[in-house]
Amino acid sequence: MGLLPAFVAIPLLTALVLNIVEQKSWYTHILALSSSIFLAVLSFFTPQTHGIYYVGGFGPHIGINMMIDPLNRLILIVVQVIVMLACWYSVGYMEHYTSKSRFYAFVFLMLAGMNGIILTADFFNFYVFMEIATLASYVLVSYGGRSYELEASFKYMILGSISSLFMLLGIALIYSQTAALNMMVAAERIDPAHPVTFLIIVLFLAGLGLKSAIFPFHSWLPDAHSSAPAPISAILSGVLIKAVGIYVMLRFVFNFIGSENAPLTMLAWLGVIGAFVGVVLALGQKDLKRLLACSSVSQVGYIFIGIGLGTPLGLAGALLHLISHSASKSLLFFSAGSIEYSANERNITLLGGLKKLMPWTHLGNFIGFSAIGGIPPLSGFWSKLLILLACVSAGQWLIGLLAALFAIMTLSLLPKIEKNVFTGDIPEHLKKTKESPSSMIIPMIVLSFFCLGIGLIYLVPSWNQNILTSAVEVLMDGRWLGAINNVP
Amino acid sequence: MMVEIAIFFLLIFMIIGMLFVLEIENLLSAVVMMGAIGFGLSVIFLLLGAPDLAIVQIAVEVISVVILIRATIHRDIKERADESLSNISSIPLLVCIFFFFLMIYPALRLLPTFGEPVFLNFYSSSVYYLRDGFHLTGAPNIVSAIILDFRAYDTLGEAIVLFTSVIGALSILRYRNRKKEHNAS
Amino acid sequence: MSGMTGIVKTVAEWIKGFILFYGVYIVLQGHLTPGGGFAGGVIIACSFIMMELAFGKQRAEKELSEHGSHLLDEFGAIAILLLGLWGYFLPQMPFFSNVLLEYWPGSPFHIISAGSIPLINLAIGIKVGTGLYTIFVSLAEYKPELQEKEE
Amino acid sequence: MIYTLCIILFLLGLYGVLVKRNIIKIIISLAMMNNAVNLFLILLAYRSNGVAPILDPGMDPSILLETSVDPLPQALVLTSVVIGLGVTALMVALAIRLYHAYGTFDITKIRKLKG
Repeated sequence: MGLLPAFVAIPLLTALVLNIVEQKSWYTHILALSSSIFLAVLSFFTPQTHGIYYVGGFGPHIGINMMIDPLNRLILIVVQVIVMLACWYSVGYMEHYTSKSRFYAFVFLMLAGMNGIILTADFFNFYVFMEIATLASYVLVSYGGRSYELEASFKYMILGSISSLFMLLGIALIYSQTAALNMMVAAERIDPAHPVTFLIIVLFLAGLGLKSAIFPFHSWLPDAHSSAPAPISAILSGVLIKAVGIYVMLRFVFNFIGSENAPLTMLAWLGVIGAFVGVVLALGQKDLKRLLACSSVSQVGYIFIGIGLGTPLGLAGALLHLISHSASKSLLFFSAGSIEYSANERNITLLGGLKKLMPWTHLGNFIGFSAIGGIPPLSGFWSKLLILLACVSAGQWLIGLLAALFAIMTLSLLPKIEKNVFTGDIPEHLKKTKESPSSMIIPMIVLSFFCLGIGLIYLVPSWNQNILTSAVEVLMDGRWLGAINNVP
Repeated sequence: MMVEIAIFFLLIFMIIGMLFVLEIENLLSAVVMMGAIGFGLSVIFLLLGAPDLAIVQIAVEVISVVILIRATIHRDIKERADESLSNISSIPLLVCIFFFFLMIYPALRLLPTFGEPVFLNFYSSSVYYLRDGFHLTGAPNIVSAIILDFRAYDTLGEAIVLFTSVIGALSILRYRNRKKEHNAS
Repeated sequence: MSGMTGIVKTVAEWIKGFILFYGVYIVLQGHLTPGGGFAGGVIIACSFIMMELAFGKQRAEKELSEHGSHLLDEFGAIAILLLGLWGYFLPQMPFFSNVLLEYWPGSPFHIISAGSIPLINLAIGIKVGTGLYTIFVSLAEYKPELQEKEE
Repeated sequence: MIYTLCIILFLLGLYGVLVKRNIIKIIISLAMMNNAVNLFLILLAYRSNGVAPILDPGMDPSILLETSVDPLPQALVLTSVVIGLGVTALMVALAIRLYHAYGTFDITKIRKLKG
């Protein structure tokens, strides 16, 4: 339990120290890398059971608590690992940008915000850390300073602020009903049938839907995620929308108000529409990073299909897809960033023949698209299979059929990229392109192995039990009634 | 009861001010009106027994108005808020917001009665703070005791938000974003 | 912007000390009376911003340079975090516990009382005051002609 | 009734953010939304004829429980006001850069990204 504050304190301390060191010194990289590796290692040593840490020594009725259980331990590990790889990747990639130490400072502020969100058991504390994470992400989206990046950042910021304020109003309404901010205490006192609770649900689902880019609220995502520097796109698509949006949505729907009171079927159908809209948008894109960002909308839709089914199998599929999408989408953004770094070009119609010039990037890209498209031994296959099985076993065969159809459409992104970017003649202006530096290649290789191996989480029974099933059990336990009495 | 009436009129003033902000053409007037609304809010806080907040609110409002005027408007006072054409697209949104309001109106009527705070009905943290806060922390200002002791973790987060926005503003406004050789290549 | 007229400058010269002193007073008395680190910090920032508005950048730099205020801002944030971590490194004390209250409680209704509350208040006052001033200077003194054009 | 007026203020802010084209007005509207939520929290805290939760020397601490307003929302709003200021400052910084990149504050003319 004592480890929990370290996940907030260490990134904050790193960010504060990084902001005062000299701009061009080599120890910027060393400090950022060592800190992120340390956090990633530390996250594996968190306890596997339920636990609560009393910040300031005040119990659930009085002060702020941090909590850990198998669900947020899983998300915590995913976040630390992806951010660590993104830091590693940035060593090479950020050579083209100025003010590197401040860049890392923002990454660590964002990490601290995400860790705070994941670990907190207090509504207002959640709001504060959400603001840290999202403010840092607004700045990072505009980090390149080009006019379209500023524009994307501003639009992202408007919608992000609206969603934050929705949630703040929701928190105020929760306080008006329960006089408590602790999630467990409030869950005990809130009356799900009360009309005010309905208003709270509307406000929270709208706010969290905006943050996680579910279908009607997805318009900001392609702009924001494609404008950011590549490692930041990987963090935003890979973990930020999951930590801020989907994880909190899971907690809110299943543990706070109870799945029987939430419009789960609506979530599933919004997921279906999102999966369709995302993949259609992606097929029409010419900009490589924008294509990946649109495909994120589609994959988030799959996660919401799993959540919306509300069955243990569906939730296991949603969680597995969350992990798998984190790995594969980060890998794809890394490889897109590698192409942008070396060829200085993102438009796929102007690229071509990079297979020979950039073999490692091609490999990473190939594995990433195969994983996201669901080619059998790779991660995306198992997670989508689980979601399809869950659809069938829940009797929602129409959703299952549509999900399978959109999965095939996602797969067609692979030949499109292969044809336009990696095969064919090399255009004149790309003749001198070289492979990216090894600091950018190695994270891609690591993520490729993750993409290959994530299916094992489901296939190895003991891992399945420890990682997926125990996390799903947290959600299937339902509302936190009486949880406060069982606190050790 | 007097307080309630005073707050009612101040709120009406704020709503009229907000309409004024939305519809006026001159940006400078809009920003000054925002300052006036903030002042009204500060008076409401004072009436509602929150002097800490009244001080913070008025100081923050001064700073926001100064920032908005000095940093943005003085650069281009000739630009008027050109809002003539957006009326057609704004009507569906207005209808949506109105229906949203109608939808939530029944819920608003079920909120706790004004003047009877909900914390008295439960064993809530506020009861604890009021009863034992002074003994436990030694700070007579209970709000200070909450933000700096019981919920000091929130205060850390809040300081970090401000820190993020400081270095965010510095890094958004830096003059070189990318290195030269990259632009040339 | 070089500054405003002579009347404004004279008045600003007179009242800057009062505003600053009032801000510091509010910070230090934060745990006893209404106010505290946020309110006092914002008022401190107001006094520097007034100098900047009345006299222009050169004069304000003499009072508190942009770099100096940025460092102080940093210092305030680190101080809050370290005050929180203080308890974390002691045995049997959690993160963000009021460690000083155990060893040096002080007497109620005096400035030195309530353990580490005045210290956190001071750190927040420094942080908020200098942070807002830094934001203001960087916003107001931004010169678009120095901005490098994109390719 | 008072809660309703407060929510109307919130919705007016929302309307301004979604409909207005001038960046400065959008920023002001967001600040107003934040103000409305803050006011809502403080309205929840009020007790009829309540006093501020601050002890004077010589007062018995137990009297606060009988007379004082709810201190917790005040603490929350204190945090939320400063967060709102931070967001506003960051938005103004972005607005300045946007203005010099596009030469206008009109959001409908700031449109290089498609779709």
